[in-house]
Amino acid sequence: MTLQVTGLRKSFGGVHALRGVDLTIASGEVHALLGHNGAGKSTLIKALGGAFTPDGGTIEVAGRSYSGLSPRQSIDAGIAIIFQHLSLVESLSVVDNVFLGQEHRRLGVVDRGSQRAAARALLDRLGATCRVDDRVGDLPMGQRQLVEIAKALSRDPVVLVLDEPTAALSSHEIGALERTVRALQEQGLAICYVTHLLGEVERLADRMTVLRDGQVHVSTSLEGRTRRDIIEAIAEPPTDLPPRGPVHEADPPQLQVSGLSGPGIGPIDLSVRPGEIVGLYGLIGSGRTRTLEMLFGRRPRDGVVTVGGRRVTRATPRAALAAGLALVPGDRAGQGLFSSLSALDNALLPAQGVLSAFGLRRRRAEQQAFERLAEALAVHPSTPEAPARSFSGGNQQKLLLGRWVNGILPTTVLLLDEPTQGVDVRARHEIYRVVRTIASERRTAVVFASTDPEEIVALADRALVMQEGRVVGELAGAALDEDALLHAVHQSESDLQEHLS
Amino acid sequence: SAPASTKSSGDKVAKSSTDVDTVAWDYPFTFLPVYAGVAKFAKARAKEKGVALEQTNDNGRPDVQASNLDTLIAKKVPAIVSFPMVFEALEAQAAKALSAGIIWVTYGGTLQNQSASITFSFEEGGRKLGEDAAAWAQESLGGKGKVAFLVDDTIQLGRERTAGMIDAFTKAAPGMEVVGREQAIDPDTALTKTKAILAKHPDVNVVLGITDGAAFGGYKALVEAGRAEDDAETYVGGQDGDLGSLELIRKGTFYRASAALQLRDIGNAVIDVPLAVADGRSDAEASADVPIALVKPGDALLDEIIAQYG
Amino acid sequence: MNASVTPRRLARYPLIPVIIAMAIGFELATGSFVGSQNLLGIATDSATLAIVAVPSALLVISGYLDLSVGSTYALGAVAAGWLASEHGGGLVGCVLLALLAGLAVGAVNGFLCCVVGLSPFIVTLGTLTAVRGLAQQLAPLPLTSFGDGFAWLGGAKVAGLPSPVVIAVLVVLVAGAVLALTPVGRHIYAIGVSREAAYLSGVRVRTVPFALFLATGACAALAGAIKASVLGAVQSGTAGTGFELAVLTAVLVGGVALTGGSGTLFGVVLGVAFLGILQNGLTLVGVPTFWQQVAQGLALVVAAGLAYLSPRLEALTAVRPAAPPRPVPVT
Amino acid sequence: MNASVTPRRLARYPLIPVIIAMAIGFELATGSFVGSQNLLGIATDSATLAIVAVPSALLVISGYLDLSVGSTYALGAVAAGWLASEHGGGLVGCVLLALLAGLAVGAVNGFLCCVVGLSPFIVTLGTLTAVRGLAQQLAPLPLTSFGDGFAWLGGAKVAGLPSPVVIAVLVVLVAGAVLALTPVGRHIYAIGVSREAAYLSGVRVRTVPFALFLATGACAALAGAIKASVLGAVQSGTAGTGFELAVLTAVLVGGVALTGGSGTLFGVVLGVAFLGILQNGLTLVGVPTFWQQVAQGLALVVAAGLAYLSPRLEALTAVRPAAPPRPVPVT
Ligand SMILES: Nc1ncnc2c1ncn2[C@@H]1O[C@H](COP(=O)(O)OP(=O)(O)OP(=O)(O)O)[C@@H](O)[C@H]1O
Ligand SMILES: Nc1ncnc2c1ncn2[C@@H]1O[C@H](COP(=O)(O)OP(=O)(O)OP(=O)(O)O)[C@@H](O)[C@H]1O
Ligand SMILES: [Mg+2]
Ligand SMILES: [Mg+2]
Repeated sequence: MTLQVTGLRKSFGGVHALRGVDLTIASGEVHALLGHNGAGKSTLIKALGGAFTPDGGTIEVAGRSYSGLSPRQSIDAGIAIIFQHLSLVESLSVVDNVFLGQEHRRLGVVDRGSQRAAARALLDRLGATCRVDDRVGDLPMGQRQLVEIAKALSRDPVVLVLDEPTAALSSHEIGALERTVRALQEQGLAICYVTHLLGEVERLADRMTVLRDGQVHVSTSLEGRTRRDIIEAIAEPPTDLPPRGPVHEADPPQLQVSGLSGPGIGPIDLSVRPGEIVGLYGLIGSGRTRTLEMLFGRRPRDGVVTVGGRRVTRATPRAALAAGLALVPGDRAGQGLFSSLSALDNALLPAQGVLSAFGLRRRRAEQQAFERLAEALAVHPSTPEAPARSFSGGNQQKLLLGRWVNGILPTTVLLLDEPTQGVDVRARHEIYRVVRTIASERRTAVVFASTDPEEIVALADRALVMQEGRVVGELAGAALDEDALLHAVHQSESDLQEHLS
Repeated sequence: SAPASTKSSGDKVAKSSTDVDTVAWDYPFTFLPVYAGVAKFAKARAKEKGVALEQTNDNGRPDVQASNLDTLIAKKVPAIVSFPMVFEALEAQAAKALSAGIIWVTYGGTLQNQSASITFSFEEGGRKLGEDAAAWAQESLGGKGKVAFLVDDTIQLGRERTAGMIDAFTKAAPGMEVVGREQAIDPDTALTKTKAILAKHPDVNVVLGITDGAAFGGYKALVEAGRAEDDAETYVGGQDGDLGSLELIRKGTFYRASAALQLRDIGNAVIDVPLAVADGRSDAEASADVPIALVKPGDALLDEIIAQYG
Repeated sequence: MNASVTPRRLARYPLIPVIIAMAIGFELATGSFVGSQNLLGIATDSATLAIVAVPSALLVISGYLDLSVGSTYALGAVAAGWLASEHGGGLVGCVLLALLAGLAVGAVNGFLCCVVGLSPFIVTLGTLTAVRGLAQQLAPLPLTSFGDGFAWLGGAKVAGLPSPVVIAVLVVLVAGAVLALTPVGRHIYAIGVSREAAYLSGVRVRTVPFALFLATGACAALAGAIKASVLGAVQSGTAGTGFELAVLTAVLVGGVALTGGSGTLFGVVLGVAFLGILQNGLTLVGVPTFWQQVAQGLALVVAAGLAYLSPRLEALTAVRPAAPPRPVPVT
Repeated sequence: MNASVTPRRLARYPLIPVIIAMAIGFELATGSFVGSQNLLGIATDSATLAIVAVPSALLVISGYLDLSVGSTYALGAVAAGWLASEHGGGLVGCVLLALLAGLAVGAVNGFLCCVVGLSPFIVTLGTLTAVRGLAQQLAPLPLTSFGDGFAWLGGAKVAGLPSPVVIAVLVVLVAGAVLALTPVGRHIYAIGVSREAAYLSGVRVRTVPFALFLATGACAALAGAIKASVLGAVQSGTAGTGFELAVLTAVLVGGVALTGGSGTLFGVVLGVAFLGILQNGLTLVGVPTFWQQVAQGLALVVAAGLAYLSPRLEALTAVRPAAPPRPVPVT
């Protein structure tokens, strides 16, 4: 056994993140580590990487047993980890990041030549297009993720752990990553793979271990298992989504965009009716985020944006909000959440002004609004004073949704960027349900961007395919399925298959 | 416990010097070397007289000084000797102290409310130095040459010294060209500023400092610029009577004079004046005026002050 | 504010036991610490610090910083003192002129830091230097002989309390109300936690800190004017020197993080009290000058240690969060 | 380092044109700015600032901060001066004693900030106060009359250059080599950007900043000893007062971000030069004291403005990044 974790325990204050977890991964095996948000997957992985010392249990790597590891011990033992929240240093170059802490030295001095060559080789193998001297902070998320993977591989590991490595990757890059994982598996590495995307589990994994609330719920071979089996192991099976609301052709468009353009974007024309859900699909870097941000006034723009028949002249978030537009940004940590503020503050910050009387906040009204919202969106825990950072990813996302759809603010057009990134299968389903309900009951027009074709198909009434900042195709009704979406952005089906196999 | 403390204050009012067991000396410029010099003698005198000497830490801030005095008054120390950063600002504290039965001795000047004072004229020190330098310039340079002043415009005593020094010099040596007037009280700053002045006027003849520290820095700058240590056409002078400066004067360098405070006399006065007040002396009888003497090479006083540093 | 002393509150504000310990220690050592005259003296002396530390704390919570307060204090003192001594200005005129001067400095800082977006540290270090020069240029000589009107500002008693204390209490109450009761209070925290997220939520991320710069400038100048009135004299070269560090120390020791987004006004008031009591106690005990400095330095280190311990103690005393719902197992 | 002046380099270091403009302006105004004596004088005076600003900059890049340098400077001066004047200490002894004193302060700061994890701002503000008190306690009276051995430290000429300048150049070169060539240099940046990421990468996130605290302490004390040797005197109460702010100003004006993770030593050297030239020029021109302060304050604001413009200018002069690979369209 290359990696054997026995009885691992860890608690943070009163939260028991791990309650005696066992995990065994043999060399040459791809082992999927699954579980709902907050199940303890990342905690387990951080213990392997030496981010903290476990409260109890042992970690055995390549025959040696540890009760706790420092990062250096972990690296020396041959564990390489791709952390969920990237452990890259933004202001350093790609090559400096890849070799951070493990620099090639000659006479005590960094051997740049050798590092650059090695980094180039690794990046090529992963299909990364960035250059070794690029600042990591300037790279799009997908490339950063590949740098992170290159960094892990540069250490010649015996155990490779990937914590949601594909959350920010496009299907093209996912294909390259999956091929790399296969190759490493054949070289005899023990691979632990964490993901919420079950397609990846089916394609890659040999075995799976499912955590629930810090305990192992199931550990089994994947031989002969169906997707439904996997979902049921992770959480209770989701109920069906509410039906799509009707979209009336007669309604005047709620959001009307013409000639929207900016650096590298557009011109884009777009019209969304009340109650309609439009998905923006494209590869990473195709300009979906920038389009949404321009609509919301976060970036300067040219062109005409009309909401409910009235033109939004100033390109600022305040003007957009006043007009009824709202954006749930894709970068939850950087642009959305106030991590140290309470759940109530996070959900109601812009509504507090509306709820207040004579310039003073009305606590009772806020409490009630929060209770209503927590119930409608099934936010858990529903404690208003808990800091947002103590919520799981899915619940954080619900707080951000609730910031705009709480019945207090006049949101008529909801813009969502990657609304379920890093969210577990159940919470994802709940978010779909919430978005559907908002659209059908409140007649809100919704535009969302996603990299996951499954998500577009599940949620959108109509999909726009984006490429290089423009809309290059439109799919709706029966024509909207995953194959068609993939087809629209990739050269051909066979090309895609080649990527995936 | 408030009434108790009022009662004890009644007991504490000094009827004679034997009732004064503590003298609180409040000196705001604790970063100046003069402070340590006076403190040394005051401590020795306090020991001699069997009283405790307490000191404050005002950090050169008038509001902190006022706070600390409030504290001393609340504590009912029997005697306070205070050097006001701004004299008018402490009238209230002085009055409060007096009405609490505390002996208040003003240091470095006088207040309306006080038991007595210890004075030494800052203006006079500056004037003596200015006059001496001017006389030297008339004699050695024929009244023609360049002078730079290292001054202090930030605090009252600095401004008085500055005014005395510059007025006396320019009046007595009107032919001298003033090529610099820079803020500097410590050697470090003075070195930098004098060097800059020398870059433009390499032939500066006279550098007068608001403190001996400043003049010392000016002296160093001249030496660094290649001036011989005993150059006949150069005059540097300062104020306070710091040991390093006095030694340069004794050595016969162009550091020619210092308006020296008599540290021992002042230090003794810090203890003696409040004790005299306690023994019933009036303001006029108890107060001490310590003259500032300009010390120059060959003066007996020069050796005496150097010896005081021990 | 709930005033009961719970373990959780003690963990959150570890300065409380420290202040109590200091008070007991100084009382035992000197017998004259506890006493209305001494305590009122501490309060009066600390009032100006509190008046400036409070708006400064809001500024730090919102992620900014104002170092120029030491010189704005001097400018306010000079402005009020000049009007009072040279033109016989009365209470209202002097206070208004000081506030105007403070608002002007605040507006410059606010414009450069919030609107243009320059580094608050460097900008306000710059205005600290420049405004000091200006104040000295305006009033090179000490200003004295103020009329009775202006003397009232610092010398009056309201309900038995000295007016500086009353003003400080008002400042604390107003700022506390803004922070706790108004939406802007939440915006101040939100901007400090994540300016970007606040911007995207429609918060006025320029206006709010700009207003706090104005408030800080105005309060600093007011504090200067109050002290000028108390002392009856102003010296532009020394008034408020080093005050900016005292203010920042009170704010940080009071548990406000320099990185923004966290801290409470109650903590800041404790920080001010801590510094005031320390200064008073050291003088009371009669610690020699240089050792007082050493002690003050060590006290800061201790305060840093407390700030470090506080969240750890809080975690220990935390109410256990409810366990997350367990999904019903299927298999 | 490539010394050619490209538009990109100018955009990155906007202090270069400013310094050139200042030099031309001061030369035109006084006719005595450019001249080997004056320039060498500026270099000598700025040398001590550079010696401390360089390790301080590394500390700030790694996300920490040392405010205690002003007092460590005094302690170093007192230690060396005491040995030289009271015990006839020679060059080596004096320098070693000063370094030892500086290392001791650095070790205390480093232990509290890096190992225990207290706030560097409060801790080093505390040691700033405490160490000043210690230095004054150790040497209340000025120290003078040093022997020739110790005088050599500040007064010698090496290859025609004054020894302080030579030492400063050595410090810059060593620190520059560490930063640019060694793994530790990368680690310093990495810790400053993300201590967590660096830790997980196996970087010694305690040892490296601890070593930088030691280096800063040692360099501050060495700078104090050098200045003591140059002056031939030490005043413990005034030596290095306000030096911590001068150092921080040089570091920040030189383009190092207070948030850590960015900045270059070349920028810091420019920052030191900027301050030195400004001080020298204002004195040369004979600007009155108070206006000098105003000008220095404004210069800081201008420097903040330049730091703000720099990345924007850089973006304009940037070599266009290669276009991302175009996916071949299907439809
Ligand atoms: N540093 C921490 N302090 C306090 N609680 C923590 C900390 N890290 C994790 N937790 C808690 O531990 C539990 C497990 O979190 P963990 O990040 O391991 O979940 P996960 O399975 O990786 O979830 P996800 O799929 O959302 O990434 C959660 O309840 C989380 O809130
Ligand atoms: N062609 C371009 N012109 C200008 N900026 C670009 C261009 N391509 C990428 N960028 C920059 O890349 C960053 C965003 O890249 P990212 O790939 O994360 O989002 P996006 O381009 O909106 O694509 P998507 O959200 O569809 O993945 C922006 O900061 C943008 O400035
Ligand atoms: Mg996770
Ligand atoms: Mg995107």
